[in-house]
Order: sequence, then structure tokens, then C-alpha cells
Amino acid sequence: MSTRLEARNITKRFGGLEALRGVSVTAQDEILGLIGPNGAGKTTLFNIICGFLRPTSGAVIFEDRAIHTKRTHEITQSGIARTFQIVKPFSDLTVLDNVLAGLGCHIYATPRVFAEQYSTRTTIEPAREILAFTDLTKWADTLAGNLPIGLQRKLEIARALATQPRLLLLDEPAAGLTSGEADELAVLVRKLRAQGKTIIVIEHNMAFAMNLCQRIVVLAQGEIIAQGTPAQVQTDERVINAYLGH
Amino acid sequence: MLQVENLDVHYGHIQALRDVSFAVNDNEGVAVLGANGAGKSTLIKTLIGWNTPSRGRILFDGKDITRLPIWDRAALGLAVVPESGRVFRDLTVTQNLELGAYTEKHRATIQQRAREMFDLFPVLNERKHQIAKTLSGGEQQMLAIARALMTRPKLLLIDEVSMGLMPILVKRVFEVIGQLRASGVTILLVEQNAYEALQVVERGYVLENGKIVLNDTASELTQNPRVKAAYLGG
Amino acid sequence: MSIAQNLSNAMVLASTYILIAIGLTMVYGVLKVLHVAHAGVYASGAFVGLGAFNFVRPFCTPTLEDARLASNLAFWISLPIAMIVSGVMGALIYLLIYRYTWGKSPTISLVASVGLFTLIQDLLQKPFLLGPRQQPYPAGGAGMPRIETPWFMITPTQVLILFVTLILLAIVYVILNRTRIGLGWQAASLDPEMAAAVGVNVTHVIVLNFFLGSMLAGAAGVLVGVYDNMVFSTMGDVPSYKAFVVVVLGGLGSVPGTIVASIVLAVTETFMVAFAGSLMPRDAIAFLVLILLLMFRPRGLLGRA
Amino acid sequence: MDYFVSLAVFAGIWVVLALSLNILMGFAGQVSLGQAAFFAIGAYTSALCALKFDQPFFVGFFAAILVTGFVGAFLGLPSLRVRHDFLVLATMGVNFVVVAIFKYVDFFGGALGLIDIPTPRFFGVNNDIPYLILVWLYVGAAILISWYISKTWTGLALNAVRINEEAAAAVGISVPRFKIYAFIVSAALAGGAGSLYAHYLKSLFPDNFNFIESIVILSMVVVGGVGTLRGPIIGAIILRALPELLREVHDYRFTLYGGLIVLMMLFQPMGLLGDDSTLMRGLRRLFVRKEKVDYEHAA
Repeated sequence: MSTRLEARNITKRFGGLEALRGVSVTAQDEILGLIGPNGAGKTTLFNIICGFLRPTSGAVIFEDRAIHTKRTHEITQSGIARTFQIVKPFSDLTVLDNVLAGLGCHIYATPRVFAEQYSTRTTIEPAREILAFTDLTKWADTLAGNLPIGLQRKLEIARALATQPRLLLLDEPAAGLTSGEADELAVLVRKLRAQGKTIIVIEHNMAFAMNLCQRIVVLAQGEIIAQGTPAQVQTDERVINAYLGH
Repeated sequence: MLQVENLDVHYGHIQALRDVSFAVNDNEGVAVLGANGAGKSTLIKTLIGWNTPSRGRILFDGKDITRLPIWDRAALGLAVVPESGRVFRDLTVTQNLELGAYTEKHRATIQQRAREMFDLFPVLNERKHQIAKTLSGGEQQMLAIARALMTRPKLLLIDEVSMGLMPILVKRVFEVIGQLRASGVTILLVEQNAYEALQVVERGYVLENGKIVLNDTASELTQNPRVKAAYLGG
Repeated sequence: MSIAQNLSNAMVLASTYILIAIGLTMVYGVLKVLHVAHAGVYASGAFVGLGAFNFVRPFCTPTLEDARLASNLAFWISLPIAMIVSGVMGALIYLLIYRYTWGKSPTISLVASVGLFTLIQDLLQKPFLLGPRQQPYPAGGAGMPRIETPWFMITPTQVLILFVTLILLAIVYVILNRTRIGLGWQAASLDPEMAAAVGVNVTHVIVLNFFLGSMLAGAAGVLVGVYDNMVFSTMGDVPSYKAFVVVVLGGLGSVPGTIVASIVLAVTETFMVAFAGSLMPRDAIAFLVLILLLMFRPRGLLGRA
Repeated sequence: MDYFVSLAVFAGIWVVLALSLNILMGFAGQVSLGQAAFFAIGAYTSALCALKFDQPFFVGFFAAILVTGFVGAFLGLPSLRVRHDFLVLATMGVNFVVVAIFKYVDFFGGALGLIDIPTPRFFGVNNDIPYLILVWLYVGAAILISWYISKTWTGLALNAVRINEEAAAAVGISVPRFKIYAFIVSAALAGGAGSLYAHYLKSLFPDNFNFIESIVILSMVVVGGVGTLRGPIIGAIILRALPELLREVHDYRFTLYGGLIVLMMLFQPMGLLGDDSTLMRGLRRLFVRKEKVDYEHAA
């Protein structure tokens, strides 16, 4: 396994509040789970990795290049895509156009952006493949905002995939899903792993995370309190305390 | 005291609560437990009136308050200690307390109650002219509790009181809640910190994915392995 | 002109800014709406004041021998009428418009507000109201004395403006800081949800808020109308924009900040005109200041980060 | 005859103005109340080219487009830093400042304005018909440009920026860059309209470009339907033609504009002809059989 992403000693302060305190995480070619109680700093870490926030100190290395000074769109173009905890589909575009927006990732910075139409046979074909892969083909022409939440979460994954990432960050992909939908989602994520993508998942649904992830990192109050296999983490005294109290 | 019947709550397409029914009796402490995202805070917000349920009824003292404006609920005797305190940050400690008793019109009564709060929380007395945002996290939490008590509420709703507090402060806050229970305040507590919460209440419910999956006395719940499973997905 | 004279002139200017901007600040504080139509309320206040003044003055003359005295009396009757009408107008603006646009995108409220401002201003211009021309508002100093010192001189009209502003500010101060509803207002502007949860009827607070703020704007309209001895339908244009400069400068929603910012802006303007002269009219300077301010200190000079 | 020609010329100019604001507001989601400023800059640039530098019309016309495009890029900078509602304030300020500069700087004619701007004559025809055709060719160009942008990746990126800036960045779109693009195109289109306006009117005064003109442009877009092509075009024609044709309406046109804006914001914030407006839904129901979508079975 090679190191895909390394977050080195990340600290993030908001005013007086320390959201992250010297957190170091590495992701190999794997499905890595990031769990922890509310306010533990998980989403903050995601926001730092994808460039929405700058770390107060520390570094983020993606495939041997430091990315923590880059801006979000550059980071996406270099191969990291994410989904959002509160879904942000392009709600008044169709599902297909949402995916096309992701496919444009490597065009937006080139002059082709002015000259080329976005909806042509050469672009629609790969977009439809992604829709088929995520089982959204049926909804291609529906406005994204009209989809129920389970499909919106899938659409976010589809849109992220369209940017051709090597690292995929999923922020609570199972939130609000029924257990059937969550199972489907797990199958999808495993398929992505089989394609060679590295995946980091923030998850509140513990059953889902424990079942899906190969390795789990537990954050609490801005620090890593445990990491290991799901079985190790589940029996870890500190983790139980962090969740249930003493 | 409080009776909740078949409550459904949606955020857009997301259903946060599914068919939730439960009750809190007079002079009783009840905890609602569950992992992140189980719907605990949504429940509190719906009881206060910050969320509107898509289905179901909320009865308080036998009166249907499901569609009552938020401020009228406060007048009926429902008070809340919201998540992370939410004190009025730019006002003084005293002003925060006065606002707690906003529904009370007599100045003398308000001052009398503020004095009681200062007796109960001496640390607030020391800082009564300070602006609330200069207080520490624990002190702000105390202020939020004191503010809620200013109305002499019939029912006190407490949302995630331990969140973001250092362990030592969590202990102190739960001591205070324990004292309040001992003095006969009816409390509905929503909490992630299950074991601490179960020590200060008589009964508990466990929420999972917006549904109530367990309902038992506090001592039984403490023993029940399913509580742990609800958090850690065992 | 001496520095002292300039300063005293600046304070008069600042008073009018304060009266207009406090209403905007109060609205922004609770609703987070940029209430452009406030300037329409200001112009309407001037119009109503003038109308009342002209209507009442003939009735005052037969009983009071002195025409001067009659005019003063008519002014003191017209001022509260203008304030009350403006206040009601403000409250109605909330009840009919912002109540429904609140909570949607702030742009929707703002665009609605711009539309309302356009509507009010155009209606004022119609012959059955103010008409297209400027109209005099000859109330003079309304009985105020002239203050003369070796360093500066304040005309009776200026005294009038300072006097009325101080009284109104004192009233607002007492309402906001010494009454229950004032405390509720402060709470609602910090956290409306939480304020409602402790029992503050947020709707009442907001209506009162609009009433008070619009009353002050109406008073400002009357005072400026008397000061310039002229009332016209588009008199709200420039002050409205300047009031936003003041509100942003003062930290959005902070009443003390607004007062300080009004004084800063008035003094800067007065001295720039007096000593530096300038390429552009001083109003344009205020606009430039605002644009730069929005870009570099969007929370205001005194605002919290 | 002359009356209708002039009506058609002005209608064309306002259609372009509405389309230009639509690119900014409807495509990129940036509400501007300073569109009259770009209009003014175009008009003055072109007029000065003719009056001070003796250049033929087309030189002035293209200079107007270039200059306003450049100024647009510069004035778009606040949109990168400022929240949406403050952007509205900032652009209002831009309008005031630009008018003030034209009013108080002698080079621009000051309050007396610029007069004797030549109207170009084409093919030896001694009336305004060729000019009218030119104006509507420009309208056609503006429609074509709007349409083409909406089809290209730029259009998709602008849509993404409008709907959600964070999500747009997360698919690799540089939000600041595309906002500035929108400002440039929008300003340049308005600038060209300014040039056509200046040479038709023959004289320019700063007050022609007051803040109220920006509001008129805004109401055309808002009433018609933000983000569509038909909306601004029809909005401009209705709001421009209606007051001209009905005398009573003309006296109250600003009351009408203001009232319409308020009502639209209260009841149809997406405009009369917007994609999800009551009118369009009704029309669609008339002509298209509605597809029923069954989410329950899908999910």
C-alpha cells in the first residue's frame, strides 16, 4: 500500500476555540473511517483537506505534494473530490447536468471552457456511464432538487466521481438514509474501492461505518483518541467513554 | 406534564423523527439518549417550537401546543437550556437572567429570583456585571441553566449539556442537574453522554435513526447492552 | 471658518445622519435586511411634516398675534404628526412586506425594498402629494435661540436640530436600555430564536423596532426640510445611501457604533470640504468609502469579526 | 413613423440592457444595482471618441465595449469579497460614483453633458431605419451570446456558482474567475448598448444614468424571469413599450416599476416567465402532458 494522503500535525483554531489539536492522519489505498462524537472536528478536517479552510499549523500532503495552501478548485483538479454532510446538489439543474458539471473539472481552467458546448455526445456518454454506475440512470432528466435525500446523496457521489478523483472524501453519506439505502451505498463504496480509489468516510451511523471501513480513526474534542480495525476500536475503553460517558 | 404523540419531523426531504411518542410525568427526570444524528436535538427543537412537526401532537399540561408560537410556550412554563448554552453573548450576566424571566412582569419578583440564582450559582454572582461572552464554557452553561430556571419552569428541557465541555465541568454540570432533580424540577434531558445522564434521571428512551427503540428505567438502561450498541453499532 | 465652527456644523450634520441611520441599524440588527425603503420613509416624513405645518399654520394665526409665534407653534405640532405617520408607515412596511420575505434569501428582501423605495419616491412626486418641485418649509428655528461664542456660532435652526436629536436619542436610549421590551429587542437582535424561547414576542419587538426607527427617520426628514427650507420628493436619495455608509461603518446593528460612525463621517466630510476641497462632490466620497469598506472591512470599522 | 422607429430603437437598447444584467444575475447569481453605470461608461466612451478624437462610429462602438468590459472586470472585484446583499449596496454605490464623476469632471462635459454627438448614416439613407437595423442586429448578437454562453462549459460553471459556491469549487470551478467573466461580459454588452444610445440620442447628460435606471433594468429582468432568455426580452419590451403606449401609465411608470418589483418579490420571485413560475407551469400544462414521477418506488 502506498500513502495517498497524509495530514501532518494539523491544528485549527477558530478564535479561542481549538477545533483540531495536532491531528495526524494517513490514508493508504483503503476505506478509512473517521468517527467521533459531535464537535470532534471531523468535518473541519475534511474542510482543511479540500481547501475550504486553511490549517492554523500543519501540512496536508497528497501524493507527495503539499496542498494545504492551494484553493479548493485546484485541489479538486489535482484529484480529491468530496461530498457534503448537508447535501449541496446543483438543485435546479438536472441530474445529468450535475454530473456534467463534475466532468468539466479538467476543462474549467482551459480556454475550451468558452468554446465548447458542455452537452455533446462525447460528454454525455461518460456522464451516463457514471449515472449507470451509481444507479441513477432513471433520474437523468429530473431536477436534482426534486430528488429524495437518498438519491441526492448518490448524486453527490456521482458528481464527485465525475471529477475523476483518486481520493474521495464522503461526509456522512448514510445520514438520513433508510437501512436498505445504506446497504446499497455500502455496495457502491466497495465497488469504488475495487476500482482503486482511496476513500475516507465520516460517519455517524456506526453499524454502517464498522461494516464498511477497513480502518477507523476516532476523533474526540479535536484529538485522535484511537485508531485501528473496527473490532479494535469498538472495544477500546477510551472510545466507549467518549461516546457513552464514564 | 408532557405528552408527545406520533411526531414526524422533516428537514426538506430528510425525515429526522419518525413516529415518536413518549411522555414525561410530573416531578420526573427523563433522558433521551442516542448517537449523533439520531434525532435528539431535533426533538428538543420541536418541543420548543423551532421546528414544526409534519405530523403528530405535543400536549403540555393537557393543552395542545403543537402550533403555539414559541414565546407563548415559554409563558406556559416550558424552559430550555439549548445546545452549547446559547447565552446572549453581548449582554451581561444579569441581563441574561432578566431575559430568562421575560414573561414575568414584576421587577421585584425578577430581582428576587436572580438573587436565588446567584445563591445557587455563586460563580455567576461574582460575574454578574460581566458580558456573557467573557465567561468560560462551563460558566456559560451554568448561566444558561440559571436563565432557564428564572421562569420557575414546570418542565426544563436540556439539550446536550455536556457537549464541548471539559470532563471536570461535565461532572459539575451534572451535579447541578442532580440537585435540581432532587429539589423537584421536572426535567427532560437529551444527552450523548449516556451514563452520566442516566444517573440523574429516573427513566430513559433511546433514539435510533429518528425512532424510539428502547424505553426503560434508568437503572435497567445502564445495564442494557443495546444502549452501547445504539452508539457503537456493535 | 474656524475649526470650532466647522466642528459645530459637523455635529448638526451628524445629528441628521444619526436619526436616519439608527432606524436602519435597528432593522438590520433584528432582520438582517438592508432596508433601502427607509429613505422613502424619511422623505415621506418631511412631506407629512410640511403638509401638517401648512395646514395648521392658518389656524394658529388668528389666536396668536405674532406670525413668528404661530409658525413656531405650527412646527411643534407638525413634528410629532410627521413622526407618528412615519412610524406607522414603517410598521406597515414590515407587516406587509418584510414579514413575508424574511427568511428567504436576503436579496429578495433587498430587491423588494428597492422596489418599494422607487414606488414611494415616485408617488411623492405626483401633483396630489408633493409635486415635482421643491417646496419651502419655513419654520426657521422654531423658537430656538441663537448661540454665539467667540469661537463659533450656532443658528437657531441648528440648535433646533441638535435639541430634537438629543431628546429623541435620550428617549431611544431609555426604551432600549431601561425597559423590558428594550431588553427583548437586544436579545432578539443577538439571537431571535433564543429570544423567542425565553418568551420574547419577536413579532411585537420587530414592529416596535420599525415604528421607532421610522419615527426617527421621519423626524430627520422634517429637520432637514426645515434646515434647507426645502422639501422635495427625491430628498431621500443621498441620505439613504449615506446612512448605509454609517450603518456599515458602525458595525451593522450596533446603535452606539452608528452614533460614533455618524459623527466620524460628518466630521470627515465637513473638514474635507472646508480644507482640502475635492475633485468629487462630498457625497461621492461617502460612496467610495462605502465600497472600499464593504470590500476590506465588511463587518464595519467597529464591528466584530 | 419616426415615433415608432425611435420606440423600436429604444426597445432594442433596453432589451440588451436587460439581457446584460441577466447574464450577471440569472447566470452567475450576482445581483447588481449598478447596471446603468456600465451603460453610462459605454455611452460616454463612444461619444467622447466621436467628439474629442473624431473617430468614426464603429471605432467608438468597439471602444465602448472594450472599455466597459475592462471596467466591469475591475468593478466585479467586490463580488469576490462581499456577501450577496452587500454586493447590491456596493453596486448601487458604483452607480452613484460613476454618475458623480461624469457630472463633476469637465472632461466629460460636467452637468451640461455632451451634445452634438453624430448619428451615423449608412448607405446614404437619410433616415434612421439602417440605425434601427443595426440596433436590432446588436440585440440579435446579445441574444446569441447569451444563448451560446448558456450552452458552453462557462454557462454550466456560472450556473454552478450561482446555485452553490462551495459545491462549485468542489467540482473544480474557480468561483472568482467565473464571477469576473460574468461581470466582463455583462458590462461589455451594456457598454455597447450605451454607445448605440449615445449616438441615437445625440446628447448625453449624467442624469440619464441615475440609479433609477438601474432599477428599471432590474425590474425588466425580475418581472420577466431571471435566468431565462425569454424573460428579460419580454420584460424589457413590456415595461418599455407599455408606458410609451399608454399616457396614464407613462406618468406612473416608476410607481409601476416599484410596485411590480415588490409584488414579484412577494409572490413570484422567479419572475412571470421564470422556469418555475405559475404562468410557465400553466403554459406547460397546456402544451405538455405532465410526467408523473413516482419517488416512493424508486427510493
